[in-house]
Formats: sequence, C-alpha cells, structure tokens
Amino acid sequence: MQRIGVFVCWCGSNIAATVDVEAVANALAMEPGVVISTNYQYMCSQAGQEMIQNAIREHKLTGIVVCSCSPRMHEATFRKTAQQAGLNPYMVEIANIREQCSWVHKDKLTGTEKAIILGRAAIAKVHLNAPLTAGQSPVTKRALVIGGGIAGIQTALDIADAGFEVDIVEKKPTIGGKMSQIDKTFPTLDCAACILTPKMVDVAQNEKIKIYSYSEVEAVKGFVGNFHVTIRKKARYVDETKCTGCGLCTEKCPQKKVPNEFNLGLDTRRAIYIPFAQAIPKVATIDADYCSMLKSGKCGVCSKVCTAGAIDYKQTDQLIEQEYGAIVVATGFNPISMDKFDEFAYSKSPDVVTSLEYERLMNAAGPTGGTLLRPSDKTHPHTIVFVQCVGSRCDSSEKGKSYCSKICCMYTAKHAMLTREKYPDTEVYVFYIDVRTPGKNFDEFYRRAVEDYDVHYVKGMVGKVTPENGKLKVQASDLLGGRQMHIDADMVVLAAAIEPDKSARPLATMLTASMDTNDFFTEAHPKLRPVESPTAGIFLSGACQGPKDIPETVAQAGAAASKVIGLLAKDNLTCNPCVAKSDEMMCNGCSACEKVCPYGAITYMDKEFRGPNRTTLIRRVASVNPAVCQGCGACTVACPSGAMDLQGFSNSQIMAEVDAICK
Amino acid sequence: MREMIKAKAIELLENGTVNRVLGWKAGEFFYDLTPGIFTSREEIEETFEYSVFSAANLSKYLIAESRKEGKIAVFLKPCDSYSFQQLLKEHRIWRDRVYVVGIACDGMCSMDVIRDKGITGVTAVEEDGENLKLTTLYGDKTIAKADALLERCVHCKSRKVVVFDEMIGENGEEIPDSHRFDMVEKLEAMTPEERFAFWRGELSRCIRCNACRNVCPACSCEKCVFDNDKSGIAQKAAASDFEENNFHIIRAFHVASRCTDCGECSRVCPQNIPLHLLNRKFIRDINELYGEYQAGSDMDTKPPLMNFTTDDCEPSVVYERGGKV
Amino acid sequence: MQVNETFTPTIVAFCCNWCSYAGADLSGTNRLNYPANVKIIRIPCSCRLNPMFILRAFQRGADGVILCGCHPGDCHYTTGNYYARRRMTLLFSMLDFLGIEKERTRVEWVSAAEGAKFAATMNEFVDTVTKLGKNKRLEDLRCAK
Amino acid sequence: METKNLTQEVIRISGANPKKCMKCGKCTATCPAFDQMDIHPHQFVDMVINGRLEELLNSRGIYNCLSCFACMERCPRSVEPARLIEAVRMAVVRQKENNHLKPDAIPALLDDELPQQAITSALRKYMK
Repeated sequence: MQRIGVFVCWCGSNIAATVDVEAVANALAMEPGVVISTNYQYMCSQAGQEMIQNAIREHKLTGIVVCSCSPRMHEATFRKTAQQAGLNPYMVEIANIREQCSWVHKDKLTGTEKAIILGRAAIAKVHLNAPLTAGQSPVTKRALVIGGGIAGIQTALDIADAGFEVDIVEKKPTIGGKMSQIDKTFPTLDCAACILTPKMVDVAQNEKIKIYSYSEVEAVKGFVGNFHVTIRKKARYVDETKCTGCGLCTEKCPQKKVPNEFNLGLDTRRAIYIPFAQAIPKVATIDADYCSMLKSGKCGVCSKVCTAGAIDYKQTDQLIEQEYGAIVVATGFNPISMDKFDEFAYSKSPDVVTSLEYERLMNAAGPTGGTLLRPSDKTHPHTIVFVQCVGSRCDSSEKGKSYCSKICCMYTAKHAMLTREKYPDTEVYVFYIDVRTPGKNFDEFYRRAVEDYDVHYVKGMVGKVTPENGKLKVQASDLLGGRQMHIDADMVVLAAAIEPDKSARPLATMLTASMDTNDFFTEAHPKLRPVESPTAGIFLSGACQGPKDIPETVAQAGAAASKVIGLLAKDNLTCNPCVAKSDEMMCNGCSACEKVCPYGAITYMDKEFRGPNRTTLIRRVASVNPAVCQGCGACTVACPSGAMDLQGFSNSQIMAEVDAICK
Repeated sequence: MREMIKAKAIELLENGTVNRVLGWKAGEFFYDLTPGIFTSREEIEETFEYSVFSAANLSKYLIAESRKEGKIAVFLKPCDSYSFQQLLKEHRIWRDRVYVVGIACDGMCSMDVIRDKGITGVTAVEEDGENLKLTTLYGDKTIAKADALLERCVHCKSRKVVVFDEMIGENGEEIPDSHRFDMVEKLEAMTPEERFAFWRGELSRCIRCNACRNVCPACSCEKCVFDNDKSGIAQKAAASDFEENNFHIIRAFHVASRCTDCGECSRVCPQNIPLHLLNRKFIRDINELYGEYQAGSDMDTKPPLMNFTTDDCEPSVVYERGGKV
Repeated sequence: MQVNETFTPTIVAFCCNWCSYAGADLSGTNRLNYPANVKIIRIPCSCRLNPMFILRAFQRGADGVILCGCHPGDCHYTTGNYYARRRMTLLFSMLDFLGIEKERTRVEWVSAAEGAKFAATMNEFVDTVTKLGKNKRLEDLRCAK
Repeated sequence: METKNLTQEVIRISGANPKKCMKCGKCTATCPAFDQMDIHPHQFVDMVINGRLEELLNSRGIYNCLSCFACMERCPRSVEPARLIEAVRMAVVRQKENNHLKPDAIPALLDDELPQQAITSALRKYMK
C-alpha cells in the first residue's frame, strides 16, 4: 500500500484567502493511503521544502501530493525536493488549487470543496505512479541562429566565443538587418555602421561561424539536442567562392529601374546588386524578378563583364540538411504598413515618410547621399513635423497595434536633434502623447533635444495632413495650449509602430514555438525566462520576442547565447521520462501507433513468444525509443488494445483522476 | 460453382501448393455453414460445402493460421478480400503463407430472411438460376434469390476481389451507389430522443456474447481491452445500460477507419442488433468530412483516423450538421 | 425536462499541458471568474484524450466534458491536435447518432495567451450544460450520487 | 439626478467607453468645428470621466458638433467621442425645466407660411 504525504500550501494569502487550507488538509488526511497531511504558509520556501523532506524520511513516504500553485510553476522544485530526500522525483503530484481554484472562485465554501476534490484526484493519481528514471539523449554541439541582424550577430559571436560552431541563416543577401539601415544610434549618437560593421567582419572572420546568406529555414525536425534542419539556399546566380565583390557588374547592368528595398524604395538599383558597401558576404546577387537574362534569356552583360567569371545563370536553390543542438530565433521586426493611415496622406504625398525612410534620407549612404532633401522636389525642407505613436497604442483594431513600440520616442528625438544641428534654419515640431525615455541617459538626451536644439515638442496629435500645391497642410491639436495648430510643413515623418517580421509565423509553426496574438514569440516566462521559448531548445533573441532597442537587443542576444552555451556544454540531456511504452504481450504489431507518431519514435521487431503446448510464436511487436519519444500520447489512443501506454499519464492514472473528480 | 471450388481445393492440395485448405463445412444446420480446415482429399469431398449460405468471412482465421507451418489456401468472396487486405496492411497475416483463391459472388442468402418471408421448416435449398427451390416440411416452394439476400448483399458495395492469387469466376467491380447508408440517413433524420430510444431498444438486447467481436476481422487484438482488467473498462457482462452502450461505442471507435463494412457483426448477432449501422455511421462521416475512403481497398493509403490535413473541419461541425434538435 | 435550480453540473475539462493549461492558469492570474464545478485534468496533449476517458467521466456522473487544446498549428508536438480534432469530431458525431445531447461534449482551442477566452468558454459551457440538466442518457445508475 | 448616476446614464446612453481614452488629442485635432466649440472633444471625454456634467449640460458647444464622426473614425482607442456628445445632448433634452421655447410662446411667433413640420421639429430640437 502506498504511504502518501499531503502538503497543502497557503501561498501566503493567495490560496488561504478563498480556500480553508485547514479543512482541506483534514479532509485529505482521511483518504486511503495518506499517512500525513499538513499545511504551511509557503510550501515552496526553504522551510516548506525541509518540512516535506523530513516528512518523507520520518514517515518513509512512497509518494507525495502538494496542493499548491500550478505544476508549471513548482513541479520541478518539488520533484527536486523529493529527490534530495531519497524519493523518486516522479512520485510527486501537484494539485493546482491556486490558479485553477482559489484565484477563480470567490466563495470560500465552494473553493474549499473544489480544492479537496482536486486533492483527491492528485492522490488517486499518485497511487498509480511508478518510479521513473529520466533517460539520456546526446546533444549535437552546434547551434543555429535564424536571422542575421544585430541580435543574430551578437548571439552567434557569443556562442562561437565559447567554442561552439554556429550557423547563421539570413534571408537577405547580407547580414546586418535593420541596424545596417540606421544612420546614428541613440543615446550616444555614434554611427550605426561604425559599431555594426566591425562585428559583421568578426562574424565573417570567425571560423566557428558559417553564414548562409540569401537562405531560409525550410523544415525543422527533431527536438532539443537533436534538431534536424533543412536550409533552402536560394539561388543568387553568383558563385560566392569566385565573386570578389568588385561591383563592376552592378554598374554595367542595363536593368536600372529596380526599387531598392535597402533604401525602402526611395531610389533604384540594378537587377544585379550588392545591398550596401559593407555587405557581408560582399557578393553580388541577381534579382530573378527583374533580370532580363533570367526572364527572357536576352542579356548576359554581367557575365561578360565579370572578370572572376562568377556569374552562373544555371544556379538553382540548394537544400542543405544540418544537425543542431539548439536554435535561436532572431528574426527581428519591420515597421507596419502605413496604407491604413490615410489621414496622414502617406500614400498621396512622397514627402510623408516613415522614420526608417527618414533615417535613410539622413544616412550618407542613403538615396540623397546624406543631405536631407524632400523626396518630391529634392529641395531643402524648412518645416518638418514628426508624428508619434502612428499605429501604436491603438485598441488592437484592425489597423493598429495595441502595444507601445518603445523605440520611437528615442529615435524621433534623435532625428529632431540631428536635423536641427545640421540644418539650424529648419523648424521641427514633434507631436507626442507621452515621451517615453526610460533608459540610461535617455531622458537627458531628450531634454538636450528640447533645450539645446529647441525642438518644438507639442503635447497633442496631428489630425490630418492635406498635400496642397507642394506644401503639407498639417492640422493638429495642442492640448496644453488649448488650440488647434495649422502648420504648412515641408515634410511629415510618421513614427510607425513596429511588428514582427512576417517570416516569423511559418517559422513558429515549424519550431512548434507559440506566438502571442501580435505574432511576437511567446517566452517561457515573461519575468523569469525571457529568452527561452516554452519549446525546449528554442531560444529568442531580439525584437522577435517584443519591441526592443539596440542596447536591450544586444543584452538579450548575450542572454540567449549564454542559455545556448549552457545547453551545448552538456554532453547529453536528461530527457523526459514520461514517454510511451508498449506492453509486448498485448501488442498486435498493427503499426497504428507508428503512423501517428510525430517523431518516428516507434520501430518494429519480430520477437519470439512462448505459444501453446511448447511452441514458439514469432510476433511483430512495437518498441518505443525513449530518447526520441516526447510523450504526446497520440499512439496510446491509436492503439485499440491499450498495449501502448504513457508513463506518468497512464490510462489507469487518468481514469483514476476522472473517478476521483466525479465521485 | 460448388463443384469448381471443391475441384480447385483438391487440385491445390494434390499438387502440393498448399498443405491445407480453409473453406466451409456444414454446421449445426445445412444453412449454417461454419469455416473448416481440410487437410486431405477425402475430407474435402465429404465435408467441404459451398452454397448460398457460405457468408462467413474467412480472412480473420488467417491471422493465426498464417503463422503455422506450410501454406494454406483460402476462398475469399469480394467483401472478404477487403478484410484480408486490411489485415495484410496491418501486418497481421503473413502473405507468403497464404494462397488466395478469389470467388465471384452475386450475393449470399440468410435463413432468417427466408423465414421472415413466411417460409418455415426448410430442409434443403437448391439454387437454380435466378431463384431458389426450397424443399420444406410443408411442400416445395420457390422464391426469387434476390428476396432471400442478406442485408449487406442487398446493399453490396463491391463485387471486386481486391487481392487474389487465382480467380474462380468473373471478377466484378465496385458498386458506387449501393444505398448502404440509407438506414443511417433515416436514423440521422430522427430527433435525438427518437434516436436514443431506438438505440436503447436495440442495445438493451445485447447479451455480451462477444460474437460480433470474435468474428470481426478488424477487432482482432491479442488481448481485448474489455478482457484486460488493468485497462479500467474490463467487463464481461453488461451490468448497467451504460455498459451496454459503452461496449459498442468503444468497439465502433476502435474499428473506425479500419472497418471494411463486411457486415459479419450484424449477420452473426444472435439478437439481430443492426451493429453494422454504427460502423457505417463512422464510414459515412469519414467519407463526408475527410473524403471517400474504403478500408482495405489498397495497401498504402493511411486510414483517415491515423491521418490529418491542416484544414480539417472543427468538431463544432457536429452541432451545425447534426440531426434535428 | 424540469431543471431544479439547485442543480450544479459536474464538468470535467481535459486541458493540454502546453497551451490550454497555461491559458487556464492565466485566467487564474487575471482573477477571472468561472464556476467551481469545472475541474481540470492535465494531459500532455489533446491527442492523449482517449474516448474511454470521456465515457468514463459520463459514467461516473459528469454532466459535461470539454477538451481544451492548442490552436491547430501551435501544438507543442506539431501534429497532436490535428489527430485530436478528427477523433473528437467522429466521436461527437457518434454520440449524437446514439441520441446523446451533443452540447454535453465540446472541443475548444485555447492558447497560453487567451486567459479571458478560457474563462468565458467555461462560463458559457457550464450554462449550456446547466440548461440541459442532469446527464441521464449516459449515466451509470450504480455511480449515481 | 445627482452627478454620479447621471454620468453613468450618459455613458450608458452613449454606449462608448470614455475610460479607454489615452488623452492623445487626435479627436480635437481632426475636429472641423474646433473654433466654434467652447469645450473640445478631448476635454469633453475627460469631463465625462470626471463627472463634470453641469458644465457640459450648460455648454453651448455641444450643439455646434456637426456629427461628422471624424473623431470617431480616427480615434486610435475607439473611444467614439461623438457618441458621448450625442448622449449629453440627449441628457439635456431629458431634463425637466429651463426650456427656451415655451409652448405658450409659440402662437406669437407663428406665421402662416411656416410649414407644420418646422414647428414640431423646433419644439423637439430647440425646446431646451
């Protein structure tokens, strides 16, 4: 007979407020097999755990039930507690009487009654628990970073620094991401390229890091420590080994009218291009949608001009299979599209730009060579209006985002300051709801913009922008001044909200990582585990997890790298022992389970069995590889005879819980 | 047809391709043929029977037989061949130990149906062309064969033997509109109360003799979940009306997407419960929701319940689509 | 069918460990309210739910059974909820075929971020089952309270 | 009606939720009737939240709102200020006394070209 200990936690007042913990402990003491049933203010505390350990040794308990918070919080804690006291960690069951009982029911009577029932269910389950020992599975000592922005670069560098091999998969022809498009960075105004390109060169020169540029992740199989990833290396029609990056072809290509996405379409590039001067890998890429040679077979100028003979029109997509132990998602962000905000006339006038476009206009490598000119008539703008929170902080209606995009206040203050410094004759207005500058030296930076560069910060909003004979008539409210302002602006800059990169959604499905309603990756725990995804072995770095500025992204990239290093440092991983197990005597060998297994963990073998009157029967039976099985249980339902069962969540255990609940 | 089959059986035995033959022999009554294994020429000549009553599906016996030494010959009607192929697909029968002789079939008869037509005390049945000559205690009678057919043969879904080493008679084709779902549709049109009453009426007669389970080729576990007391739902006799329902619901679910609709369960049920309707309901739902699928029609397509598409319908479709509320 | 007002249905909710159990916890952390007669059983994935468990719950006196799982495509085991979706559709169709009230069983996809949806679903499901009254058609008299 | 449940009444009539407002001022920015109104839309919403109903009830500005719904269209938080103004107008109409146009003063103002409908709509609209 099992000797079970029941420990009811008060959780301070979280449980004790709406559940009579004394009554629960006394009621559960009467359950069969329970030898001790106590309660304590904080079961998960040091004292609480010691109380459990003493009880295990004193009463020689064979199983414990802790009625406390969600198993997702402290199941691991209480399993460790039991293990230290010599009890098999899988003889521990948690009754969730906080999140699913005391916090959701106001009335103390019903709360107590329900807590007792949940306690009974946990006791019924622990009766049928069998001691399990976790198996081992090997760890491939290589990491994959998806996304080559500053987040991916920093993570890869840190992992490589620890001596592990890293592959970066970047879908654009070069790494660098959004930061390579930025001119100056707040709050220190040092130039983005100056601090980014050396890191990009480090990545290129680091022999532990391999860059798959112009490539995307096609498929991900396997699980933590044993990911099997298929990478699609898109055809760039240029042989990377031969191309020296001289750029001759990019000058001679006759197809000139291709919108340059690096400059957000503000200028054009050739069909064969190198995105920007410091691109890594510095290799040309042919844009198949515009190259007339690829489309109609009539041209070939670039191959004639190329001294290195690197052009290869026959190149096709390559599928590369790789093994990894850990995967870091660093897919970054994009500004949202402005076509739903017609009150700002973004689509009507070229002089209404987003902040990123403004960044390119200010950038020396930008379309206007660094001098700020109006995109419409290339004249110098005298009055510029910045509009904050465009699409951010909306009530998650179909056109906007419900969250604050966090970085706009700072980069708008930067734009305003740089504009005023370079062109003192321009009037700069910034319409804001709140200026949010929470970082180190952030507010001082904003105050400098207001006090030293007298940028007009107006608490209010721009109502509408109407382009009229070359000027932008801006109608806005000045709430503190209690007046409606009418400004004839030369340019309007919209601080657009940012959203995760569109490639994140299919990637999340591949990685079985979950996403929140705004398509940001959900972290394992918002406060305690911000850089890990709930799926083991998948880590999050940078803005794919939420709006972030560069300092935070680099910090998070380092954190993700440290988690990956922690994982890869292990030779093998203790894997989840709650896996499926087949009872050979009852197995029909009908391979129903094999067909539903998502991990291919089930194999078959012919085994000899003793048949009637001393004959030997050969029967085909299933066997589960515990290292590959993840314990989902699909096979246990596909198996009609119940031969296949899941350890830790067996058929009889779940039925015992059902009985205890419905009694 | 009977002589040809007997001759074939003897021939296969004689020329050594097989060391035993699985066929039918007379059971308690002439119209109640039971499967039998014949190992010698004499046995075949005396006891081997084939008539309009050899409805029994022989494929399930091959699970055990195909593991024994030597090859065995078997005669499979079109509907039996689907069960045979389904068991092959589930690796339950060793194909190389079985020599399959497909036999064309145009429908098997049932004495219950003949009795329902008011003819009793039948002592012998003779097939001649389209109708049957019955010698009964109260004089001879003739009846059209079509009126004496089993329910499943009236709605026969296919006259095609899907797997055979040799064929006796012309191999037929699937019959697309076999109206086998008419009764299911009739039931679905009822209100839940009527349906509940109908099924309580039917299932309450169940005496848990397990004939349906023992004859069903898809229901062939080494140890059935209802016999295994560790399974939690073990039960011998049905102690309450819930357990009567429970047995048949779980059995229907276990064979769902594997049942070839061979109709044996209803044929052998001593209480004449229309168990095939449960399986046909699953087949109809699968065909409607996940695309036409006939279990045992080929060796490789995955059964619908072990397969999925990302844009399957949601379970709430049952609320909108279900019968009258 | 006369429904006395003191009738409180017993509802068993099978929640998948990764999304809907986390959703249930989230509705707890947000202090959202749903009736106490809903009891949650944690299963590794919605594909772990065997029809035997649902029938067992009804036999033992449950009046409603709801399965919560991850949204198709979000499943931690990639394909778990796709199988669960097919199995439950066919099972519910069979129960309806046998004349059992189809509102007693339900599947709901709840992600870890949808605490509010979880609470709302539970409230609505309890109302539906309360209107239906005691589960007479699938109950086992030996286990009647 | 003392102000506490009058505010609830106004919010209930309007069907809008003023507490969603984040005080961005976009409604006032797009309001074409800004100059004619003494209380501007963003102030309006704030005053409803804080229950400053008397000033609203006696303000003339609420009649200058053109109901063009530009503020409703562009409010990022979907607070729908126009509905609140409409609700305050309804509250004014529902108040008992201080009518401008007394019924017994009408015969003096009548002239025979005046269409029947003008009288009834005047009573309805400008009684207050």
